[in-house]
Amino acid sequence: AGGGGGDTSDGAGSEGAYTYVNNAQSYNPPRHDAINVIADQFSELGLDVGVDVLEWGTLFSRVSEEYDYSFATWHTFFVSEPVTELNNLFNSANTDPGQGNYSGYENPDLDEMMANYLAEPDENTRIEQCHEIQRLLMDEVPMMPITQMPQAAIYNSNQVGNWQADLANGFNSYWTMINLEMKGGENTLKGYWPETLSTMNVLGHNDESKHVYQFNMLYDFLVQLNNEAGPDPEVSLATDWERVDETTMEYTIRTDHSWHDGEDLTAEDVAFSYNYISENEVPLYSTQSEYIDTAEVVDQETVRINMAEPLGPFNLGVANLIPIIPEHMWADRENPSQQNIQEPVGSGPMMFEYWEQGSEFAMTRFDEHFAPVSFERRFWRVIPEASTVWENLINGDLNYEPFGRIDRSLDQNQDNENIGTTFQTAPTFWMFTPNERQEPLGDKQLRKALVEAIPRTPIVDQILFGFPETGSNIVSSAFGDLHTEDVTEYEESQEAARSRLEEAGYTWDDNDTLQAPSDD
Amino acid sequence: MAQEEQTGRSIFTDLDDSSSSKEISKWQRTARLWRETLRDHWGKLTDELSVKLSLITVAAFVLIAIFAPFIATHPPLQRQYQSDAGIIMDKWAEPAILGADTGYILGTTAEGFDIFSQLVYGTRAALMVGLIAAVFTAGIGTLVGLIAGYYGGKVDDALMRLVDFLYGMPLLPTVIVLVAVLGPNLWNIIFALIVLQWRSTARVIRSQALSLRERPFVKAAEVAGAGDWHIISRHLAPNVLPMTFLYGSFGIAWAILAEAGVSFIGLGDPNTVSWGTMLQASRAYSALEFGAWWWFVPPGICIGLLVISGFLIGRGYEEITNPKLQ
Amino acid sequence: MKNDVLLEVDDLKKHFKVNQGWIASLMQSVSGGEPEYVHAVDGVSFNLHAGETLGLAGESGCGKTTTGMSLVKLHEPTAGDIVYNDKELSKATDAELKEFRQNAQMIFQDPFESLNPRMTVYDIVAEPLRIHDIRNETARVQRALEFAELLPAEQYFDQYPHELSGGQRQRIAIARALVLDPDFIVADEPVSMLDVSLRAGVLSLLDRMTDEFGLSVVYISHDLSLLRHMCDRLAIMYMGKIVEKGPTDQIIENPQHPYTQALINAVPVPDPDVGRERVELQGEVGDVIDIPTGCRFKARCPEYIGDVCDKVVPPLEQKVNAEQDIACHIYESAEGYDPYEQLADERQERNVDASDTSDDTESVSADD
Amino acid sequence: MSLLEVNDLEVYYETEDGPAQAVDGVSFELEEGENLGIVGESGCGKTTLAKAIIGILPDAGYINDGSIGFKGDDLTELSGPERRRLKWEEISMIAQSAMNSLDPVYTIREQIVEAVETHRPGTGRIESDQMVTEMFELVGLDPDRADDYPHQFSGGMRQRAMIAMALVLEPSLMLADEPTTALDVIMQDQILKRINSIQEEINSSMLVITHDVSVVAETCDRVLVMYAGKVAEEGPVEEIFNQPYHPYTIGLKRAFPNIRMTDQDLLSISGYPPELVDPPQGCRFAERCPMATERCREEEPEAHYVNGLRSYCHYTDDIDTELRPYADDARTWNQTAAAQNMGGD
Amino acid sequence: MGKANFIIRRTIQLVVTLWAVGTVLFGLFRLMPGDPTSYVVSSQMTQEARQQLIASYGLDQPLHIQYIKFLENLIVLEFGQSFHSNEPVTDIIVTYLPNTLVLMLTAFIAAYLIGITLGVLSGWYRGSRFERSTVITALVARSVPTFYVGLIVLWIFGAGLGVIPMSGMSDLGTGGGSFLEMMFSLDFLHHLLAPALVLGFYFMGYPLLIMRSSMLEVLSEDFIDVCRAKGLKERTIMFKHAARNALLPIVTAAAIALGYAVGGSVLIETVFAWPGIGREMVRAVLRRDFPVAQGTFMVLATTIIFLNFVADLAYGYLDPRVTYD
Ligand SMILES: Nc1ncnc2c1ncn2[C@@H]1O[C@H](COP(=O)(O)OP(=O)(O)OP(=O)(O)O)[C@@H](O)[C@H]1O
Ligand SMILES: Nc1ncnc2c1ncn2[C@@H]1O[C@H](COP(=O)(O)OP(=O)(O)OP(=O)(O)O)[C@@H](O)[C@H]1O
Ligand SMILES: [Mg+2]
Ligand SMILES: [Mg+2]
Repeated sequence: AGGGGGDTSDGAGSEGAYTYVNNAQSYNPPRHDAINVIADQFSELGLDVGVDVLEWGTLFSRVSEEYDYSFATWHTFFVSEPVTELNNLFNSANTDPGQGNYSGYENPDLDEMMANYLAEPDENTRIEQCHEIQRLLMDEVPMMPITQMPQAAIYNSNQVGNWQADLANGFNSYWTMINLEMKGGENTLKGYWPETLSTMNVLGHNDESKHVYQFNMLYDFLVQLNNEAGPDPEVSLATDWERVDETTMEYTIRTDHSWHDGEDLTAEDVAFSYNYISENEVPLYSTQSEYIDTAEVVDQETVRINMAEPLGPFNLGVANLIPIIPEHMWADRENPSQQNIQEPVGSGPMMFEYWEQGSEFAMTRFDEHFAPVSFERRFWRVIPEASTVWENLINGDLNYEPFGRIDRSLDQNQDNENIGTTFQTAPTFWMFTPNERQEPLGDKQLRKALVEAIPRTPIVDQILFGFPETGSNIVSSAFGDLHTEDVTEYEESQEAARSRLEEAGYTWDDNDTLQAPSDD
Repeated sequence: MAQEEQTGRSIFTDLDDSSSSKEISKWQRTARLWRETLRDHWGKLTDELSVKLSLITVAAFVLIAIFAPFIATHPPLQRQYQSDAGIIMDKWAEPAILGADTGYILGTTAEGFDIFSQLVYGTRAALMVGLIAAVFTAGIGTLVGLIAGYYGGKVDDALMRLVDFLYGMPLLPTVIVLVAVLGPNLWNIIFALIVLQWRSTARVIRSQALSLRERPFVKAAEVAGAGDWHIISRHLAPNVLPMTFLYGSFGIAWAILAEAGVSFIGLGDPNTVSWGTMLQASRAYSALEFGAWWWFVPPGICIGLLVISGFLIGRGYEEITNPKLQ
Repeated sequence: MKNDVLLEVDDLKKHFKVNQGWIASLMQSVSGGEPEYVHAVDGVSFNLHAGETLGLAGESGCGKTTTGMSLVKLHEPTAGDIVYNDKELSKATDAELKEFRQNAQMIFQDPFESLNPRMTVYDIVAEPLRIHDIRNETARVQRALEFAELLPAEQYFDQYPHELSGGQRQRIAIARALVLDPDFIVADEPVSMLDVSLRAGVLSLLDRMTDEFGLSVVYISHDLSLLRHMCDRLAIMYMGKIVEKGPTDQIIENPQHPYTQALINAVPVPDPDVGRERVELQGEVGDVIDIPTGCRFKARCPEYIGDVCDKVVPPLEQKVNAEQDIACHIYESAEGYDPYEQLADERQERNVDASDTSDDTESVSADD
Repeated sequence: MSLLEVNDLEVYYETEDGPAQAVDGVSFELEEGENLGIVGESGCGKTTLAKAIIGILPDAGYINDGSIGFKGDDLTELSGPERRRLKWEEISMIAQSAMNSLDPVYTIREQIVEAVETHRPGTGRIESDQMVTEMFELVGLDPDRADDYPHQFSGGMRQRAMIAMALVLEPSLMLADEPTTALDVIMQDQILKRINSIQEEINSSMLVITHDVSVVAETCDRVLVMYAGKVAEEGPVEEIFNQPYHPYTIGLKRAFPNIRMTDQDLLSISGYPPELVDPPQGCRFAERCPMATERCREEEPEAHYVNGLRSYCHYTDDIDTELRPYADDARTWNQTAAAQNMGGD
Repeated sequence: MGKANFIIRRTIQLVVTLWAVGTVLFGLFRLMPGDPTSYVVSSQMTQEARQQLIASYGLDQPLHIQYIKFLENLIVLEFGQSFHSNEPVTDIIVTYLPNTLVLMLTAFIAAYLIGITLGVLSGWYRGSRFERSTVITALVARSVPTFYVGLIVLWIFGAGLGVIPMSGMSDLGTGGGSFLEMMFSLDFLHHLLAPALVLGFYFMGYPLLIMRSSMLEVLSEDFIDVCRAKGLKERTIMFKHAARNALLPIVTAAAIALGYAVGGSVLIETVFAWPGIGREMVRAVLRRDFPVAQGTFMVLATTIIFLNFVADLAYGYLDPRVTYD
């Protein structure tokens, strides 16, 4: 069986007809392990699979640009709006290198369905359309969620409580933070991350969670979501909004708000932020910029945003994501994404305190904020050694675990008297993606068989200690109404896979190697 | 020989220059020269107890490496399945030596690999890295050192600038970059180590060659008309051999340490089990935190043992080659 | 004198470049400086006759070894030439050079260093034969060892140098030198490292060598007592030049050059009854990089006679008697050379120079 | 009372095969102002003897028996600090390879001053500098160069600096171990001359160790010939050179060429000195002596006093009468040489 | 050849070597598989935005233009901006290098002081039990990887006994002060202790062994005999003469070893979560952040080359025999 030999491998990576690309063990041990397990099962099924362990950058470009892979698995985050993401992943127009549709799945019907959805202003219609899309995708399986990763709040229960997650950012969200309750006289929220932040530039980061989680607190956004994934004017910069027509939104802004440096935050700033980001083609917000034409100040408290093309879920897809930046700081800056910002000035509930690169990042409470947090400071420590985190967490040097690492330590420590945990289904998953550009992976039946061969339950139970759910639908139940249970279900069994393949005309040769039907 | 006839006086005149009945074969003698040199060194080496113990340790590891398939109880990268369910892994089996009823001498890793078998197979990787890197670093270093030292001048200058340049390259970072470029596998690690490590051997051998070149016995060969290669191979090489061995045995130690370091950062060969990758895995899965010392400790001990053996052999060698230390 | 000249050394010079790295050379060539040289041998001429033993004597560092090494082509001469068999070696073909190599051998000072410690005696002695592809190796090796009084020869075949005493080693070095049946041998202090009790043996072997082989020997040593014992003729060197040469007895009994006199005077005598008049030679050998003008010995010379010594290099020529060549201005030349003429010439030149560049009083004429 | 009285001294070295008897029962006396030369082949124990006297035997070496009387004290009985006080103050040395006997990282001045300060702690800087200057002048070195490092000196200059250092405390005994061996004739001549004249000046005694008999002939009053750890012969220099009684002395003397004598054949003493770990019984020279008899091989010779000489040969008394012509003939020695070579080893 | 000349020469050599290191590095990074932008871009980024990004880093230009640019920048010690943080690489180096240096130098200096002293003693008392045990300790110290010892120390003293902090250079949440302030705080020393000890233990072996054999060589020199004959005290001979001479080979060895140490800092930095330049370099390499990788690597290389240079100068100072040719 595959994976069976330090002795047999010649060290040069895969030799097989199929290549399963894997991340390095140190990068993510359980996933590394899971991929090896799946590859074993594929071998069992008669596929000649080799596992290529690549360091993350190489892996990413092998898959998303070179398409030099057979199977890929990583952690995919669907943030806030599933179809925007699905459109990015499966639209037939997106199959060029780097464009997002790396699986190479092409289906004009699906393209049309997604286009309709995105242009549809009516929420209920959208829900229906979304269900359709899910059904189609889960039957065609261009991509299959292996596990539905939960979001986990892991914290020192003596020091902090009331963890409420939001859909996109889980327990690191704005909503969570403004609702936290500190206990036992503690007034600092103490977290960690395995590696250092890269930048303090809200327009120049790479969208990794570690950055998003900071900038969500440092900056305000026109619209903020509550734990129902609904835009909540109570806690947003905009106290009201109105869809003027298909391509126009108007937002009413708080007028009593100010920046961390004391300057007033005005409608001018909001309009500036939108115009500046779209005019400068800030790469990070390029998807959003496509929908922004111009933003203009209507009056002191009203900003109008003109879309370049109609976007139904504008609040979720754009207004919730574009940070509002101070004009007085940014107006003179050219090439915003490459600015080296040392002390960011925002207007969010936390303000910058210090950033010791490689060691620690700290923010303090911005007392003037309309949705204040209950702790005075929040710092993140860089701690690469996972084992030391738990030590700190239990003795209270740290009081929450933002990374949400699901591993044996969590399993063993979750019952500790000092530790509290809260879980919530999230729209993120480990996916299984076959490369349809490689024959015969374009064959739906083969894909289905492979999905059946994936031991989802053992992976969840054994490798992830039962924390996640097994994957069943690409649109997670976390999306509430947008999710439907009514999709094709797949057995987990070699037998099912084998008989499906037999039915589809596949055969096995003397070495038990799978042979595609000779004649299509 | 014109002069000979003139004076007519030579003790060799009566020898028939064409007869060659009882000649001793050149190759036989060359072979013997090397054999004697090696035996001589070997004899001196094994005089010291610590060296003897080290040699035995290394020999034991070599045997383990060779017979790994017979010693190991399982393939090192084979997940240990539970019998009935087929795809369910055995979760973190405790070691049998601690009385656990699992059948795995040192238990299994978090991924379900048999630790004992990994340890056994890891010997192969360690020895491969150590020996190959050592042979090549010492070999290349010796060759370059001899050539630079013997020819001197521009050749020397060019080669020594190369060595200077290599001395400017920080070891571990360079290996990391090379491995990142070439891809994480054992051969690339070995290659990267060799690329850098021959520098010190070359430097030392060069200075030896420089002084040997001026020694009268080399001059005598030169006077007799010996060619460059003849002098390098028959006069210089055998005399720098102790240094080559010395650096070779240190090279084993360094290479193994470096491989462990590179693996520890996560650039080890994922398809090969080495002690370094074992350590890295045990750390990735926080073995220490859970008190699974049977996963974390044995590879470290093996590394230490093999490395210290390398050092001891090297040191023993140093003592015999440098009489002042005796 | 009969024309049995084996080797003719003609104004041999060997200069060593003072060692520099490439950057230094580069900088030097940029700044236009001259590289510096050690003038180890600086114009030496003599003939070596067949069957004679020529002694080279002089203080440490005067260039004896360098001369000897140049004779056996261990150094490429900087200038001058060696004529062997009527052929100038610098123009010799490869085949001629190979023949020369067979006929020129050298014995070195240090018996502990002159044998490869990793080779057996047999291999050491046989090596030259192999290089020159001479048949009958074993018999020749045996013969050579026997000649060197290493008996029975076979017993030594498989021994390593470290198993032998200094005297035996030096005998092996001699055997190695002889095995090719050479015409001449350069012996550089062959016994100075040997214990007293062993010296005589090696010396008598060297004696037999000249007698029985008809070999010519260049014997290098600073021990004049030994040279007197061994040599037919002597050449005394000082700072890369020969200052006096002639038949041994004549030079020892009747030295002419002040340096030779001092040298011979300094030799201790193993006889408490013989009192020596001890004229101590002051100072030390001068700088061989920046060699002084005129006579090189002038600074230490008890007979210094002024300007002419300062300015004019004394040529080595016949002076007091027919067989002794001397390089010193205090004797009148028998060949008609007048150093004062040259001195006058130089003065004139200097004056011309001075008038040309009247403000540059620093300019001193170069001496060669 | 003599300045130095060595009595039956035995100095052994610990080796793997047992003790090497490097000095084995050596006795001699040295009067004040007298120069004693010690000659002998390499390895006969000359340096060991000197080291034992000054008290710097290496770890492996130890005095097995005997005494070293110095100005009435037995040096072998003194405690460490007492012994140390005598060093350099009373007994100084010029080491075998003076070229390497100076610490390369300190200036000559520092090294000389160090000796002064160690033994005369009160000495001021100016005073000790003055002493350095004096000594430099005495040995014929330019005092301005006292602040040079040893490597900046030539071999001869280093040797003189070494002598300056040895003299600085005006010791009553100086041990000069091969003071000129590494030097060429001219340098050797300069040094020997220096040593002689200085000695006259400060009237110290000296032990000159060398294997070169001409050096002894020129510098010493008396000579001690050593062979394989034992005394072979001892006596005034003239007697030893004119009419030695021990065959070894005869051989040794004749092994040196003499620039003044051309017709003399050199002779070589064949063979090697015996092993010192387990020396043969009887006369140690017997194996190499062309005149040895059974008795020589079995019975250790006693001291014979003849003609002012002390000679350890059974046939001392017969030499003059019968053996001398035989011993003086080079052929006698060379025949044995050939025979030994034939016989192999 | 004078000292000034020597320094000029070595400086030229240093520059040439650095150029070579830089060039090789440039080549290597361009050969690396994977796309440098893959880390910078978010999955939502459009293709044009991506191209624009690549262009803004100059990665779309032909190699030789990039190379010339690189050289130009190298000359003014300008390594460009990080692809990730857009921070000038120089700033990044200034942030991380001191952390590494503080740790390494503390450990190194302590290790050399102790190692040299022990080496002197074990050379002096050769054959004693003391000698044997120091030598064995030194060998063991050098044979077990630092990261391994580090992890064990962390496990026992950090997690187990709780006497040493588990990570970083300061207590959690106490940052924000200046580097100097931090360096002289007790808290910092507390954090420095464990990694410095682990490193120091490892570093110590080398000088100890070298010093010992160097001592043995020196002790067989003749001048030691003369020192004894001069009646000097044993301690004076041991330290003032023997050790002083034996120190010479250590200087060169130390420079090279410090080079190795700084280069190998990544391991201990990883274990103790020490925000040093080694870790930053590895991070940059793995994330294809070329400017940072090049910059940090060059800094390490420069440090090493410079240290060798300093060692040569120090050697000249310690050994009067050295002439600068
Ligand atoms: N290979 C070389 N490179 C540079 N200089 C050299 C070289 N060989 C010899 N010299 C210099 O040339 C000069 C003459 O050296 P040489 O060895 O010929 O002297 P010597 O008369 O043999 O001295 P000694 O009696 O000490 O052996 C010396 O100053 C020496 O330093
Ligand atoms: N440290 C030592 N350990 C063991 N044996 C030694 C030691 N030093 C000297 N010997 C032995 O003691 C004997 C006498 O040595 P010593 O140095 O006194 O001789 P020497 O007469 O001075 O010889 P040379 O003329 O070569 O200087 C020799 O056989 C030597 O091998
Ligand atoms: Mg010479
Ligand atoms: Mg001696």
